[in-house]
Amino acid sequence: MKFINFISNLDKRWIYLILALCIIIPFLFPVGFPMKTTPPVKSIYDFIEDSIPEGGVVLIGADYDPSTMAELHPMAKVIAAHALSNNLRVLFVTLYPQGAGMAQDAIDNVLKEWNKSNPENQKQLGKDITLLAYVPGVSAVVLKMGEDITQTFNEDGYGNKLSELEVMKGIKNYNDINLMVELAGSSVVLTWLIYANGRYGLKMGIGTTAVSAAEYYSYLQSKQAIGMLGGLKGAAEYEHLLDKKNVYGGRKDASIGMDAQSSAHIFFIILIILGNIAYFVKKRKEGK
Amino acid sequence: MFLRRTLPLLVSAIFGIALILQFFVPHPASKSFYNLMLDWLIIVSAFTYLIAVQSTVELHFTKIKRKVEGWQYSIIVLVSLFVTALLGVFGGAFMPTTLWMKIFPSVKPTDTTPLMYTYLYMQMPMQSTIFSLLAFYMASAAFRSFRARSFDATLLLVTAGIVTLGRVPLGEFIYKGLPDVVEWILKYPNMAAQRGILIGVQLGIIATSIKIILGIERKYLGGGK
Amino acid sequence: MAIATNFWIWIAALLTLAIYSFLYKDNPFYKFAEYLLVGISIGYGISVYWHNTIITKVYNPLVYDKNFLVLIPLLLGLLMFSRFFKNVSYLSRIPIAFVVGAGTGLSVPSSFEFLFKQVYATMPLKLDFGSLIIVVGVISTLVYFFFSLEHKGFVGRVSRVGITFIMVAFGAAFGYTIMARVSLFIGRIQFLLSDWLGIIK
Amino acid sequence: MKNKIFFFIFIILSFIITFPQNETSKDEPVVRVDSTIVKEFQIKDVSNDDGSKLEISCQKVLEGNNSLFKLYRKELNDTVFKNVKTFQSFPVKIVDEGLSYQKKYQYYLAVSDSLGNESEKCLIGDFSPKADLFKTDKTILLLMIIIYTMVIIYLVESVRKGKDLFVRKISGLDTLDEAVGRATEMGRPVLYVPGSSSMSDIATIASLNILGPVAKKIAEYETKLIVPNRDPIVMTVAKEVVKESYSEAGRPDVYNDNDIFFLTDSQFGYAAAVSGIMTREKPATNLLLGMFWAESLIMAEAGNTTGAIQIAGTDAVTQLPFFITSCDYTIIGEELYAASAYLSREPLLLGTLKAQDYFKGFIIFIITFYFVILLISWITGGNLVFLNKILEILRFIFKS
Repeated sequence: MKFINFISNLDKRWIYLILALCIIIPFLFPVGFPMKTTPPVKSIYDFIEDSIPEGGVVLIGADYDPSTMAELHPMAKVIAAHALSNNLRVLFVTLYPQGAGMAQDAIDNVLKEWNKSNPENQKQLGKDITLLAYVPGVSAVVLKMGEDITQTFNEDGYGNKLSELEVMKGIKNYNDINLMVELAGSSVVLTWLIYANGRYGLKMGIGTTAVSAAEYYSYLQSKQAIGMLGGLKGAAEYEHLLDKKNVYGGRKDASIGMDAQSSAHIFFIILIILGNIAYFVKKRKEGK
Repeated sequence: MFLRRTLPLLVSAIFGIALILQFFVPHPASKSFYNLMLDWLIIVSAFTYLIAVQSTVELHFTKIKRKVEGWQYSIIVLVSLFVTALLGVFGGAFMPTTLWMKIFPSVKPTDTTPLMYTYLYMQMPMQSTIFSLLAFYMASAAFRSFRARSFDATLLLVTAGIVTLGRVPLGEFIYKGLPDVVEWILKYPNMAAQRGILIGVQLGIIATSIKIILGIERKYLGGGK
Repeated sequence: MAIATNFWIWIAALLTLAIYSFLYKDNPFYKFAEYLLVGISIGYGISVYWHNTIITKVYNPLVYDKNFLVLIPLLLGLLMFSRFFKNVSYLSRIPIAFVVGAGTGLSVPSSFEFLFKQVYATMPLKLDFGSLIIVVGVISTLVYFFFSLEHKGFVGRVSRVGITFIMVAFGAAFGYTIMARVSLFIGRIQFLLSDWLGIIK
Repeated sequence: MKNKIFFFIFIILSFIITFPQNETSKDEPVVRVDSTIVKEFQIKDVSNDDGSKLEISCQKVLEGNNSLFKLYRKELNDTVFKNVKTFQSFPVKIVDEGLSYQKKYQYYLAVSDSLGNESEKCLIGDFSPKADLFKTDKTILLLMIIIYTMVIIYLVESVRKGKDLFVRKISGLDTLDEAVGRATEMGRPVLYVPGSSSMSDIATIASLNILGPVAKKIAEYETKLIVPNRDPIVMTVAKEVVKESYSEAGRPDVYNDNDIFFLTDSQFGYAAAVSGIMTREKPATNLLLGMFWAESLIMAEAGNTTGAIQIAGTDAVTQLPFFITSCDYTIIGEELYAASAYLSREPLLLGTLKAQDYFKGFIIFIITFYFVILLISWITGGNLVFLNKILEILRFIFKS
């Protein structure tokens, strides 16, 4: 009983402290449990690996901001790196100003890491990869891209005319894009599915925060999306798949966090169980 | 009266109906109308961004003027907003502007812009940190308030437990089949309920859209009747 | 690796810690960071919007391409500024009505199609255990949210099944949410331990 | 009435179902040529398009010949032919895009050997693609939009004229009365949080609709009601709603303007401040109704630790799990709108709710019907042609 009283009166800052330790310690002493790849992740990977011919185009939608970057930023980097490794062209697009900064950072990072680990196959901004300018209008932008991408944006995020960029050669609209992977933690995913996929038949994959992952299984079953990366785990699985190819030396942000993720999850389960024990013991005592 | 209410309602009704009908007409004439509308929409919505700026500036301005409790913090908002915008507009967003390079001859076109410094080293860490606080709130709530108080809540917590464990490598280490169990839950029972909810929500959204076009839903026009 | 010497990394780290100080208790450091964030993010928005939208979509087409077709939507958009003047602020309703009206017009057929796709996917070609679960789950969930019948008798039992499905779905979402929140914290710890303190790679 | 509407929908649907059969027999302009190298070399207009596409198809005559085939196109008054596609395997179906419906085109097919010498040309033309005025494959969609619009107009109007439409009782509402009663017994206040969003959210409006009747009950019991706000406009509306309810209950004297106040616009700051109120004032009942984001669990936890009865309701699916596990009763998703329509009886809300219900009923009916037929077909071994036909028709309705 003493114990029950103790835990129900515990200051929450102790819980905060233990949680912090649960996450910091695994970073210092990593274990590295093996992990299985889930089918929704594998299908995006396989599509980029096998179904897109060299020179094909992958469009990455960076519709997230720093608040969810921990989960989505690793996805942007690893998918872009994978596309580059197959000599595909990568276009980043964003419907929000905050996403432009994220995309720009991802491009910067991937290019730097790629060129460091592959000196014989250098990639260039504007030739292999670029960021389309941020244009407001959300659904209107998505629809207009289906008609004419160059006309939608006029310029890339750096102020270069799209019509003069090598990366845009032969790209008119969604018909020339092999796959779009939309990275977002909000309902903007629906905007892309409704307009780009529904109206123009753009092939889509989703990368989303774990919060929304359960919800989006509906679109996988209805085949509106070919696959999905859900949260940090999804990103980690993708990093593992790409790692087997051994072409990209960038930091594996998602994978190194997996031990911490494991220990934190165990901690959460223990918390819920302890809390409920206290609740039931108390309830029984009050009932008597 | 005409400008205040009738015209806006007419505008939304006319363009709404025209664009619904456009969907069903594949003729090139309808297609060019559609393209024109999209161009217009993009340019007009470029100005809607101003509203967000205006309302924030106004809010903090009034706070300072009225000396509301904590008004000093509003000064921080306005100053940082002004400085960042100034740096961004003159220094360039993702590539330094020619003006900036003229003022600072040592800056190369490939250099990081001043705006990106504020983004990468101030906005990014702060915004992501604020949301990471949720991990702590969640832990304390897990301990103090997530209770199996009914059959429904128990079922919810048990599923949650399975998913939480099954989605990390450690869960797989404990029991090899766990990821498949989780995948099954997500793919079938979860998917079915999510879809049921989604169908209801979509019907609601469509109903609201139709009411806007019909002019019987006017809340989006803001205050007053 | 050693502790960072970059000035900016220190700024980032200190701001991060300022926000974490809120966990101990609300304090001026946290408030400072919070309000700073509001200002910076809007300032950033204005800049991106200036270079990527005003310059590329309005200034360049008008000045360099002499595309005067832009003028009509431009004037419509400029009405938005009437918001700054109380006595004519109602003029801004016209561009808003245009954006909302045209936007909903674009969305209605596509949203219906989207809805149909979801219903279509619920009609399986062949009967197996998985599709059985899906059909039962979708129908019973819909029945739970059907408000024209009292939840009694048969309807009551079906809606009971529905709420069971809903609880499983919420449980899955709940589990996933725990994962999401932990990931956000992991992201910050990675920054502090690696970029700032240089303890890990 | 309900039956009438369903009957109406079904009449129209039966029209639709017979529609496609007539359509396929419709004459499509086809140009066709048989030659020595290929047979059935033909050009067809692609239906339901903007007149920019033609479909070219052909079959092989000679077997075992592995030479390359090249398809060329030119405008009628042009002189040069342009290569459209090179192919090797048969039968082929090529969709030639980017054409104009105002021009005429000629095509020819050539066989080329391994050295690239072309021989045996086969010319076809002149043909111009047709620009259609209506997408016949979207007829059902258009009808559905029209029907849905009419049902909404009809129901909203009939509620306006005073017709009473049935909405089932939302079980959370009973608990609401009870919870208010308990606060009176204990002599402690009731806390009402109208969500963390602005008036642009339907959930906020729904919450304010529920606030009215709740405030009336509270006024009758003479209990204290606290309403902290995150949005100044929501606060103004909440004040009006509560004031009105107090006068309706005949107790305008009990109304205290200071109990409905603005806290802060910061997301977590608001949640922290509400938690503070919960621990200080120890309300017996917390009502959290409206739109919530990630901050929901901070408030739900604080209320739970003070031992208050908590009733929550939101349409934010991601926040519902927290409410279900930390509150005594939760109003889930659309139930919130239903509750607000039920209490306010506002024509716009009630009419729309019913219209949605009819469509939901329609979808439930179609899926159930489909499932039953599928079950029968499965039991009988799946060989009954008419059952398969019904299944196909049912799927066709939603195949857009």
